[in-house]
Amino acid sequence: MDADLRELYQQVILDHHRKPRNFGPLTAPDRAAVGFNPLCGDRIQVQLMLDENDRITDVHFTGEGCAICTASASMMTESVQSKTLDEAKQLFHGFHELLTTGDDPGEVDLGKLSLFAGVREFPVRVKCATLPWHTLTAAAENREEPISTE
Amino acid sequence: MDADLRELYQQVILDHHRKPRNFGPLTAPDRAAVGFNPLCGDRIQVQLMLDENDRITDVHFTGEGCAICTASASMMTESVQSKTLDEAKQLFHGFHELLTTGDDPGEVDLGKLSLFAGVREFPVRVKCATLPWHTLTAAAENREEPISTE
Amino acid sequence: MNATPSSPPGIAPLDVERIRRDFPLLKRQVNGHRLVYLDSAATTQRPSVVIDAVRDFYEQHNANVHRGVHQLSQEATAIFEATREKARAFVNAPEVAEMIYVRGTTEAINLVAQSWARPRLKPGDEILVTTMEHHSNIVPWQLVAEQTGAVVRPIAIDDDGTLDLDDLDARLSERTRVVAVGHVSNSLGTVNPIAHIAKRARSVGAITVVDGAQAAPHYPIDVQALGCDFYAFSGHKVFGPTGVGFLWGRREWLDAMPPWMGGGDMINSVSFQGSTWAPLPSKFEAGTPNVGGAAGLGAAFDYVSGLGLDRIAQHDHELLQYGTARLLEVDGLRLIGTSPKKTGILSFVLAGIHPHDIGTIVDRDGVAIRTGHHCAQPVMERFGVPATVRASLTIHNDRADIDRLVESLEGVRRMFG
Amino acid sequence: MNATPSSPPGIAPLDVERIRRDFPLLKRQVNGHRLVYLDSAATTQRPSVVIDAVRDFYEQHNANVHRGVHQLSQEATAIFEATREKARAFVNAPEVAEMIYVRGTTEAINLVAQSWARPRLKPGDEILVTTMEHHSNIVPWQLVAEQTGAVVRPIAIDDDGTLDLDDLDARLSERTRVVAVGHVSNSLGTVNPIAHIAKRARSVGAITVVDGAQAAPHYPIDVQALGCDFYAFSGHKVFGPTGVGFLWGRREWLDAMPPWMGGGDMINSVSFQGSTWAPLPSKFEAGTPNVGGAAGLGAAFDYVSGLGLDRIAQHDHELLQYGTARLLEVDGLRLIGTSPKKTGILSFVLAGIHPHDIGTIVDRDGVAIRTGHHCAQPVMERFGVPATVRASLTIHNDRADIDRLVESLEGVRRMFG
Ligand SMILES: Cc1ncc(COP(=O)(O)O)c(C=O)c1O
Ligand SMILES: Cc1ncc(COP(=O)(O)O)c(C=O)c1O
Repeated sequence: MDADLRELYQQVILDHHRKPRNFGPLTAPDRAAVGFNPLCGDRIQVQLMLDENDRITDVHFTGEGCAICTASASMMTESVQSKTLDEAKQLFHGFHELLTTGDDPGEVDLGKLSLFAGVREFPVRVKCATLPWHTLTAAAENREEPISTE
Repeated sequence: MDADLRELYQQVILDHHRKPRNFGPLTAPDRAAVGFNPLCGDRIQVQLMLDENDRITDVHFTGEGCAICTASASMMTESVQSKTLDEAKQLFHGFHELLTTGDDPGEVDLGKLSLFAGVREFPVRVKCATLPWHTLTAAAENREEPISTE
Repeated sequence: MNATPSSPPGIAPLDVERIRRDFPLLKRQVNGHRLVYLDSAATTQRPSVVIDAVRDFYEQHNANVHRGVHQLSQEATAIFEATREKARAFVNAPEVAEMIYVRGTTEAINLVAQSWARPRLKPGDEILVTTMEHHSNIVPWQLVAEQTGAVVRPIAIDDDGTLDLDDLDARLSERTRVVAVGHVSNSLGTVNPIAHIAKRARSVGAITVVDGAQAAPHYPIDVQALGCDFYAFSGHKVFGPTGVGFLWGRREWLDAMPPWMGGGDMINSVSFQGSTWAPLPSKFEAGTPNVGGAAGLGAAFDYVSGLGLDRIAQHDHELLQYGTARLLEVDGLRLIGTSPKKTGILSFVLAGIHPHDIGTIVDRDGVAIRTGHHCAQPVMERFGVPATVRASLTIHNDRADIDRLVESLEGVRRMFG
Repeated sequence: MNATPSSPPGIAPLDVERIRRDFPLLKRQVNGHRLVYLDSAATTQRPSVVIDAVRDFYEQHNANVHRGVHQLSQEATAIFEATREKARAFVNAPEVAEMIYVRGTTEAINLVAQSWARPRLKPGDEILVTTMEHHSNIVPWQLVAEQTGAVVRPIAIDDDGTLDLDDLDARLSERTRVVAVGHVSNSLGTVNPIAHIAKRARSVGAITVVDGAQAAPHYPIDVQALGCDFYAFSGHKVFGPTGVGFLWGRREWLDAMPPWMGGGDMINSVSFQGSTWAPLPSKFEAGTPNVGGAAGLGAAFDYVSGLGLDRIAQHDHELLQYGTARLLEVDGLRLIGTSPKKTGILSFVLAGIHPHDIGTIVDRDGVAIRTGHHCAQPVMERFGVPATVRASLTIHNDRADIDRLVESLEGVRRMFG
């Protein structure tokens, strides 16, 4: 098993895949969106509760995806908890930078999300890691149409 | 100028091209047909006068074509003169054999038509030489639609 | 000689070692391992003879076809038409003029949908499409249905991936105009009984359109024996280049159909008063065709016939049996598509591990397989999986290739442990 | 260096000797003579870099694109998409997603006719088509006119082969929906003022569809400066392989158009309840594309840009002038197409000698030219000739090639005496 693979499928990532956090539907979400990746069949829903300042008070996801997608969704829900939608957007920006360049952009604190740096070595998997975030963005914008990574 | 070319463009053929025989319309033909070769723009009409035994009493052609086509039409009109439609068909059969195999089939007397043996070395020109004959056949069968070598 | 012990008498086994040497790409290392290519159902690799034929065409004979009197154009035309004749022989079509050059199966089926079906279908007419079809044998029918008011209805498949012939019978009626069916399913490997289906279709006055994309590299094809109306296949699935394939259709239909595209070479005459069409096959071949691709495909037909389709089918069958047995040893592995009549396609899922993760991991071991829906989303839905892993077998694969896959899958299992 | 003395300062002349060595086929002898290839307007020859790129693709990277996680598929996808970006740069399109892979110009125009025009045109709507169009920019419009009740009207050309812009203006009206025009005429060499035409078309709310097949190898193309709506060209006319080309279209149109063909890769989701389409460019690219062809075409774009399109245009222009002068020395020769704005296409007839005979005879001297209607029958009608002889010039031609042609024509004259 080579080093790149070990970095991609780190224990933390596999753990989030096996036991995804904030998984399952919210009863009365303020916003929600569906995203899917037609290439591999990943399909997830992200649901949000917001306070009057557009601060995320709760976020859940449901659906089915590969390990990278599920772990990314799970860790995303932890990272954006209590953040404003704008802050979440910035976090996505930094995360995306990390996935495509492998560099931690520094402007935002990615925290545990840095564990996804290994995705860079697997360009076709970038979409798996970003799908939850694209879906979160769509939910924030209250888009009805399912969004797709294609 | 190579030998194959000299054989293709024999003096007799060039002469029939320059001074086509039986060229120009008949006043009241019994049968007629139009044939064309979309590849090179050859377009000719063949007109027939027949007696009660389907014997060709007169045959003319009009139109415009390459040297091979025009000469073939001209020499055809001479060869089929006073022949029955069936005899003309046999002549075409032998002529076609000559063009594609280079051999005089022997069953019918091709006469001057043997001069077209050189066409065999130029397979794309076979259609030029056979167009008048196909048109004659169409006229014999009284086909209205223009026929095409394509 | 890599003889497979169980070869029946009379059919000599393929010499896989030797065949493998015919394919330059198989010499490649991927991530430090000898490449094991198990993705031939997506596209085959090309033997040197095919690659050389393409190069030789461009270096020696390259010209546009049909309309040239010069030497090169005549040579190019001869090569192009020779491949058409080889294609005719490959599917045993009655007439070479019935073989229409297309980009591939997809274009072929769209051609039939637009030129045969669109002018004929009326609201309420039905197009039966099996649930195991590739998208290219579904979507063109959905498009024409929307254009005409016709309806597309699925024919069910059994749990093992066999077509449900009772459901076919139940759905066939006078409203049925088209039955669209794959000869071999690319996601399940199922071989469909085309002759039977075509007969049933004909009994209600419907035509049968066969997607032969996956059959072509595995089986001797005889469109006359099959009794279908159209048969489509892609060159790149039979070791030929990309961008070239054939549609066979019965002359009676092709003659009666309007052109597919307009342009050069498909006309008899063009004027602003109106244009007239060329006879078959030109009527359906507007524009400059893929002549270089045709040159390569001709070599591919020769290569395949040289090996012998009966031997290829035999090899495929034996390897499928071995592969099935080996895969079932893998813990948590579920095969999707276990019909008794199958070609060498092994579609499966592993409990708790997404196909996409499997694809990434086995690729690192130099094993090229495909993961996803294989352009057959209704099949995924039917079997309740988001995607599958698919290993597809061909002439240059052997038991060692399957062993490498199984080994790699064991690694996946350990990693996800 | 084969410097052309009259090169303007600033533009270095092409090194034709060296260029010729790039083309393996030009080493061929035809009928015992060094081949003089003057049929590039039908199809260009391919330089080694293109032939090698195709071979390299098949030997090193061959796989199906887009849907694979394995290494080869990723490489194939990267090559395929890199060529799309090169195509974008080649025509200066704003966005790479607006570049649609097609088989060639013919397919591109049919795509626009069927996907843009067919759903929009109403009875009485008008499609203006210049009299100098190639059949591939006439017949697709006739087909869609027949389907919709729209009318195709010709725009006249002057006696020298220049488009009659007054006639364009006279025919433009609110009924005009489409103006279909070639950037460069393949039978006359005329360069049309696309920017002007597109502006006039837009002023009545019509779109402009440009057939760029003959411009692509000769001129720098800038679709944004041209202001047209669609631009089509073929890879095989720009030194690329056969079976691959591009349609550029404005995103606003492409987004609004229904798919062209249905199948794999052009969908977002497929089910028997209905399917949804992928975004650009995939929506218009159903099925396995010509990936090998795309690999070669990428190399062709590099080759052409390496030489520089301004230098190519300059070379073309000078050779055209020389060729025109030399041909006019031939007794009884009449040039068809003498517009002041032309590319290197020399179409002519010889008094009393049919083009077909000329083609056969000069071929024997190793000179490859085209004879016939060049898929432009309305041009033949316009100029009252059944056919013409056409010599077309490109980067590997020089004055000696033209001298060989003229010499051979003198032989023809002598033979027909
Ligand atoms: C002006 C023009 N338009 C269209 C075409 C058709 O291109 P293709 O045959 O590559 O589709 C050609 C070439 O034959 C051409 O010269
Ligand atoms: C069963 C089946 N049908 C159709 C196709 C489409 O073939 P192509 O992509 O060559 O048009 C494929 C291959 O992708 C296939 O496997």
